[in-house]
Amino acid sequence: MSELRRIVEALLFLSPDAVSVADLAEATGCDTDEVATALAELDRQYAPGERGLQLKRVAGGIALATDPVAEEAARRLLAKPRTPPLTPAQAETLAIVAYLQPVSRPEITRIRGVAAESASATLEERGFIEEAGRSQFGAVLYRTTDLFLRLFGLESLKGLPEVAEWDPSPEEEAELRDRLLRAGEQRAGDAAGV
Amino acid sequence: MSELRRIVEALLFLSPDAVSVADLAEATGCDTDEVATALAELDRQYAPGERGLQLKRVAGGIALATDPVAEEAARRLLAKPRTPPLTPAQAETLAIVAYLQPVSRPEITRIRGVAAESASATLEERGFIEEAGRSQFGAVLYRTTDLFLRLFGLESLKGLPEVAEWDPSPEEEAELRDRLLRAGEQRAGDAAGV
Amino acid sequence: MTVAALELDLEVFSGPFDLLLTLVLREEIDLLEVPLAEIVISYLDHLEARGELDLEVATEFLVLIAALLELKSRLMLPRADEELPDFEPGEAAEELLARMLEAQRYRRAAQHLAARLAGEEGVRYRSAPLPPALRRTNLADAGAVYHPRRLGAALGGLLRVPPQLSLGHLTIPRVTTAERLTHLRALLRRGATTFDEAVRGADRVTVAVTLFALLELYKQGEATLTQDEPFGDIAIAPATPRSFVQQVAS
Repeated sequence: MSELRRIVEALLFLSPDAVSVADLAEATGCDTDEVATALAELDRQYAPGERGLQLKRVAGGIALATDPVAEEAARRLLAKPRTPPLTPAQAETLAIVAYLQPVSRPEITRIRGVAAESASATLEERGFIEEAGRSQFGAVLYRTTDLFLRLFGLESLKGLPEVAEWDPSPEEEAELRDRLLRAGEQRAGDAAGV
Repeated sequence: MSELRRIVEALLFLSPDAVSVADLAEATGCDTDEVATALAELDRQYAPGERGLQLKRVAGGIALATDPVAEEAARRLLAKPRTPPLTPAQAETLAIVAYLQPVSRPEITRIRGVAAESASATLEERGFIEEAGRSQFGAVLYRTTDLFLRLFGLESLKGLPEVAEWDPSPEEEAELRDRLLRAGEQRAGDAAGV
Repeated sequence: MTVAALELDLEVFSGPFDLLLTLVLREEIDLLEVPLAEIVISYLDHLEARGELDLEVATEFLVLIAALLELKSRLMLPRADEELPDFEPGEAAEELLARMLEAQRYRRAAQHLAARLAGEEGVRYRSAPLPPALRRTNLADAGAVYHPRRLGAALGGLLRVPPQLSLGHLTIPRVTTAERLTHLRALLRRGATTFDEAVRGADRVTVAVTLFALLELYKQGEATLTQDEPFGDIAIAPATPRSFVQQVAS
């Protein structure tokens, strides 16, 4: 099998969108005729019924796509909400958003005492939280989604458990947000000194 | 060609992460032996040098990846390197996390002798490490991710050499000890005379 | 450039840093005569000239200069074996050795990882978004997989203020610069004094901290210092009218 065919196959695999013959030629340093020959070889390899993937001609070029034979299994594997156990960072971030929404990322960071970029990105990607406008300082605000309520079996946000139940110092009367921020600052200071 | 093999190929193509045999079995409604047979068929199809793609055992599962033969063209087409190399500070921090996980940032700092903030932040941003709870003093603990295993071509953390393998040889240790202890003797001798 | 090649031009020595280190360890140069502060300044000058900080080199430098400082300070201070039996000769060297070996271990592991990553060069995974049909999640399919208690617990954990670190196992911070400053100022209110007088009967740590305090007084312009010969007693005199000292001290 020609090396060009192998390279073209890899490029089509990597590219999220269809790739034109001209772009394939430029990337491989070959001329368009050679690329067309490689594509013809690939066509034979990807003949219908042979593989789980298909070589498709679409607007804008050529793309690899899955064969419909895999549709049902793909839905079972990938279309269900992804609900692996929450990491501690994710649980903390999600709890802050759930109780304080809308809440900005800098505020989450201050409460946790450590940056929350990766946890909030994962929660957003899984559809647990979503953007809810911007704060007066331009920071993105987050709120929880309907999927979040579903996955936690909640009718509404009113169903969240009382925080006081988990609070080791319920005698403190200050507002939840202030208490969280104060504890966060303390934690950040202490952790730095350990 | 078996339909199961085609479906498995399609699932591996679609999934953003490595997929375990158990997950493939669940999605396809087959048992793990059947999936293993389908994977063996795929292995033959993806024998080295045959294709532009390869079947990799990484991060506790199976993933499709490109053959390095396509790297130069891929770089031109996608206009980005696969993943930038690690700086020495990042590599050291990553090594400490990989071997000692879960490990806190202060502990990393203690071993390296310099602060690890910037290196650990970069590693987290690149998805190589993630938070894994907190130490008893509230310091964030880190562990490595599946992406780390994938990009380093590891099936699991067991694929890392024993940490003892990196210890200096007895000769090197003896030499270092000798040099330091002689300084210590000098100190004792001189100090006694003060 | 590595730390080893850092060029030094000191009164007692001129050449690369690693040679100095070797000579010190071979006892061919007396560490007491090596001005460590000048080495640090040379390094900072070098950093400034280069305009960037190589963390690996900086680490190596810090480990080495810290080790030298530690050795030198022990050489300078009178020993008090009865008081501090835990500071056996060689113990600091053992500790330093253990740390250097540990750092070395992970430096090698780091090289292995870097080589591994380089070996996977050209192995790329696909990172395309899922086809639209697979991206839609049917809300009706989503069951309750998490318990809300987890959220309350996570938030409760964040409300908890971490316990204060116990420093009970540390014996070093028994004496503070502030305490010794007060002590020195009290002595100076009565007129000129000497360092020996100021540390009479004191242990090693107190002697060291008193020296810090004395340098602080000097920096503030509250005292003048005179030492006739190395290791001789240091004469300390109030530098300003006593009323001013009292004012500062109060």
